[in-house]
Amino acid sequence: MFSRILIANRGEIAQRIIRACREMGVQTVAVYSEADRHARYLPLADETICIGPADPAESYLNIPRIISAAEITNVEAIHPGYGFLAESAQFAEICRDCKIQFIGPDPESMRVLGDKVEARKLAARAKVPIAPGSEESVPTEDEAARLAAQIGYPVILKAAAGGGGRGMRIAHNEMSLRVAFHSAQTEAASAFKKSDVYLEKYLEQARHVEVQILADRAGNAIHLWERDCSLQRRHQKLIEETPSPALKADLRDQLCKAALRLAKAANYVNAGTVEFLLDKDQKFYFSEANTRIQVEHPVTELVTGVDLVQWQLRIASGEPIKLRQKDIGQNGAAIECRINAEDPANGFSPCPGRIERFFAPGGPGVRLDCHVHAGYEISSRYDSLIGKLIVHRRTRAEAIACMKRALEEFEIGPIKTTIPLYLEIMSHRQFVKGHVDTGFIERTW
Amino acid sequence: MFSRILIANRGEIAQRIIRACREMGVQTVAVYSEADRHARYLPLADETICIGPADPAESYLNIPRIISAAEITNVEAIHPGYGFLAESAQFAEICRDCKIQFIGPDPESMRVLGDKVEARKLAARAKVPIAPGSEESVPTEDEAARLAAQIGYPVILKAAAGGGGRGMRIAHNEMSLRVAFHSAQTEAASAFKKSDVYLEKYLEQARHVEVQILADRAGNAIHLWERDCSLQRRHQKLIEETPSPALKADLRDQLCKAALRLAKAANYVNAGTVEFLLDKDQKFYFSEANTRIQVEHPVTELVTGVDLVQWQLRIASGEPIKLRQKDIGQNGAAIECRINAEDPANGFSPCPGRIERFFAPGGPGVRLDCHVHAGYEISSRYDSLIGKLIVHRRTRAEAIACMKRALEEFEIGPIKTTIPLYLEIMSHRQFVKGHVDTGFIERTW
Amino acid sequence: MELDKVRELIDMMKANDLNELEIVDGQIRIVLKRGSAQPVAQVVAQPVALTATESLPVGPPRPAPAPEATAAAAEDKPKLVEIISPIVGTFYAAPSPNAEPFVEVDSPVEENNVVCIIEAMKVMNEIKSGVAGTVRKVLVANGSAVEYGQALFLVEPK
Amino acid sequence: MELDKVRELIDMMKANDLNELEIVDGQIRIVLKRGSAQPVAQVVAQPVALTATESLPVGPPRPAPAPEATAAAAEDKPKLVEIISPIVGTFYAAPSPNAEPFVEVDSPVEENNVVCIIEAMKVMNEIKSGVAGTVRKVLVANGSAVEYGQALFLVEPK
Repeated sequence: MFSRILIANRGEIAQRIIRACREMGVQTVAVYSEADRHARYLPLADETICIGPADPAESYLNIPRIISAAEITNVEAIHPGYGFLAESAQFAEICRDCKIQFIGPDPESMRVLGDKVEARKLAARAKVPIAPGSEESVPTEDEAARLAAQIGYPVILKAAAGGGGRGMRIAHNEMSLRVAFHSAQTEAASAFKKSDVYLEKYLEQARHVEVQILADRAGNAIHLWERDCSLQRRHQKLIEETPSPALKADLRDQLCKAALRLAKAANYVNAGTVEFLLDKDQKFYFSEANTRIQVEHPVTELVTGVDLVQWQLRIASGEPIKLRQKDIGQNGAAIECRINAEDPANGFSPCPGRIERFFAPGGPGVRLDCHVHAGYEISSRYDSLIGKLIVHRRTRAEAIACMKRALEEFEIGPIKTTIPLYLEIMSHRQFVKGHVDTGFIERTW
Repeated sequence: MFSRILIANRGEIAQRIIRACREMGVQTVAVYSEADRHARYLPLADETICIGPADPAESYLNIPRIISAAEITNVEAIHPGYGFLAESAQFAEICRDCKIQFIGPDPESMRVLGDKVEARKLAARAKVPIAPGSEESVPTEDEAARLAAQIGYPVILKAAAGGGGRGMRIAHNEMSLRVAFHSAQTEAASAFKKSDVYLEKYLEQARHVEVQILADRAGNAIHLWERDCSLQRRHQKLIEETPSPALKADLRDQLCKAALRLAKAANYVNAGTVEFLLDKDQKFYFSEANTRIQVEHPVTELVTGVDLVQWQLRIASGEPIKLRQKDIGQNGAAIECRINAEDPANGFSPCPGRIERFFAPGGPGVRLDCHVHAGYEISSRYDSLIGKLIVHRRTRAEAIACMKRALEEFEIGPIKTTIPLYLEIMSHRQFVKGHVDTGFIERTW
Repeated sequence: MELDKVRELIDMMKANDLNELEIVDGQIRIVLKRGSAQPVAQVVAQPVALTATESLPVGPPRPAPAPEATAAAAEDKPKLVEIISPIVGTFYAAPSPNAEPFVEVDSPVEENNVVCIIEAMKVMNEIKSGVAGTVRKVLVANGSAVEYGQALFLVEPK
Repeated sequence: MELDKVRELIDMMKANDLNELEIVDGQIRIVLKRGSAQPVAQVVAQPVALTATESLPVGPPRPAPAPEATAAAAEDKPKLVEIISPIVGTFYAAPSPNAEPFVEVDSPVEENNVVCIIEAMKVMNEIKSGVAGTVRKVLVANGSAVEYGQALFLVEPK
């Protein structure tokens, strides 16, 4: 095991990694921007180092500064968290060149899975179902129209280098496709510095179901079952749960095995997630792979009892996975609500500002991964995620009841949060029945 | 299930019961004294009612006021929590007379188990080992001396109506016994209004191991394994854990079966605990039975996945226990630290006052049952327990590591708490090895 | 301004859980804010007032908060005291369903007059006024539940 | 107002968890606010100061906090400015192990003079003074790690 690692991230995931390291006896170096100077998780690290001003380009996204911090603090490895540099193959490569272990997969795996067109090809070769669509990125508007006519509308345009919902456009007919093609290219270019887009059949009323996997360098790979992340807004997840209420045992099994096939095909090492769309006819299609720890990893930790972040460190340090597939159970049900500093009543507009009142929920079944507190200043520079409330109970119905009472206990003010929306969702007939899809929140609120 | 119950308690256990009720859809009436008017758990109850001034005799211990509150709010049942009226057979009887369901065992069971001399006799009849000692309460000093000579020193004098360590005296020779006899009688009389004392062989370097049981009116009874509560100070528990590091499988089995035999013999219904002392030769002896939910119940909930408070309500409402003994596992290890507003560096003197700084731990493995917060005023009128920090991990070593980092995250000030002591204990070689007994803390700190 | 005055102000803030205090003297402006929302101060109308019941512990005497929470306003208004409930139970204004209420608005009362009955655990507890004066307001409806410390009547003392 | 009074006020603020305090004496105005502790205020010695490096983003200019945190004190003392590190790396006072340091205490510097080297990712970055004046203090030991925004030298500007 490493004796000392650097955490190239901030907020709740930096805190999460510090917690894992403290429990494992691994020393931590936490980097921070000037905006995060007073974060309460920093004193829990063994060393802290300011790497730049608030602007992420000058701090958390700045590779030279992070590598330099790693060098002067003599760490053996870097954990990138999620977001920022977590899926940058270039960063992973520079770490390798500098003889610093990147806690994640090899840059080669990151590159092939990070390019959505290449990932689709790899999935097809690994006999993982993919939605009908273009084999390569689509060069012209006319080519897009030809393909769409062949596949049938609606179709979705996606950035080849994409992620987080940006560069995506849905078209229901040729006219809207021709318009969407250019705006998708422009958005892709500005968000990912690469304008390539590709085209897929758009699945209506689909669920988002993803599979967590762990793989080591010795060739061991296991899955840790699925997470259902159908509750989204503009392709951004808000609520995640496991087990998925939509899967029967055999379908669950097929899905998990498909994820493992893709991981093997990509020579995948460390923790990763294979995302699928599940259509209303219970057919599933590969959607994308995420080569990092996910925001929603705690629900998997709760039902399996496996600490994913600790295993990321073990695998990166060369330890083989000692967990056997048959010992990975799905005990009970877990739900996560992402607490965002956003106003759901006002188009989810971000609500930066100072938190004056903060009273956290607790008691049986409740886990809170949260780095904010009374007196915390939420910066508009960063993500609006201020914490994750996760519950674990014996059944889905009990988990919903537990989440409801925990949300009712949770008081954050005066800034607005997504808590009131989640309270409505927990009581919504369709959510309670488990009958939701990725368009549910936008249709209903 | 009840539609509405009253909670005849305060603080973290009142909050715990409200949480259970909210998750079950049971309405709650919370009573409070004037000192607790601003408690944050009160708004989570469906109704609140002030029953008197801060003095417990005029509020939480005042049976007419509580019954009257139950009557005007039309509740079907009363949950007594722990402490206050929880073990008052008289209160349980009055509830029965008033046609209000007492959430606990029948007054008859409470009476026989509440009298320590009667409980010893019952244990003996149920073939549960008891330490050598007097069969009845000891009437005179001379009789005590005669018995002690027969049993062999050291001996312990205990109040027949006792609990919480009061009325207990250890004697190593006849002279100290004769002195102790009178002070034990006096203390018993003042604490329990009954001066009867009895005498037992005092077990040196013993561990305190107790078994959680659940029994219903239909005659089903299961155990939920043991809790090791050897870390005590003046017979008051500070840290509890499960599984006990001192038990091998066959001994654990014997202990749990003995507890069930006693429960059956007492016609026990609802949640209860049978306490044993385990001597250095791995022999165990019945110590006492507690006819209520225990402070340390969360460690059992975490390793078994069973919500004990919810089952208390189900059993009291007449539901049979649907859990089967073979499904009650011991998954992983759990530890609880009782966070007391006391100064360990100053003889554990209570530290009432206002909490100015309060930052709670969180993240994986952490459960916090705590009713205080920044701005909370700790009253000197009540127990110094301000919260319980409980962790659950796959192994005892991981649970200790998790507790350590959670304690390090926990900041409460300016009042003193037991947190610094617990941090030392978590790092103490003997605790880490599991080699402790009920005298460990007093010998070491 | 002397530092001692500032120190006194800080002590007042701490003692009363104020987290903001602003005082401007010329033209007078006072702003006081507390952490947990609570009324700041009650202007006490009169130093002594009593409530009592037979064979029941006596509730703490409590002068009624003046209708306007300023010293100036209080001086213009009659000073009222509350008769508060010393127990939890059901409030009855009259000795039996068909009887007249013990007291009504404008009824004169002496300290030992029974003003209502509170039923607790099937026992009818007579509640005495504890103050001599005139009933100005009945605060609780007949048959309703009252908690410990709840105000039952407002009385203008003699 | 004497400095002692200010110092006492600061102590009172710290001791009592005040994070704001305003006192105006003419006509009297007092504002006190309590809350969580945050550094209160720095008295700025001089409005402008610069740090710069070649081919590196320039760190925000930062005047040195005056040694005494009061305006009055600052007037008696030389006004010093900090040269701060615009990057994370290892500080070298001299161009090579055996060479003389670029600057020492009392060295005169011009804006474009190199004052040290900071190594980051095997690259030697020359850090320029950004201010003309006299070095009054070297704050970092040769070979030690520096973080972003760390003060390296104190310079008394011309």
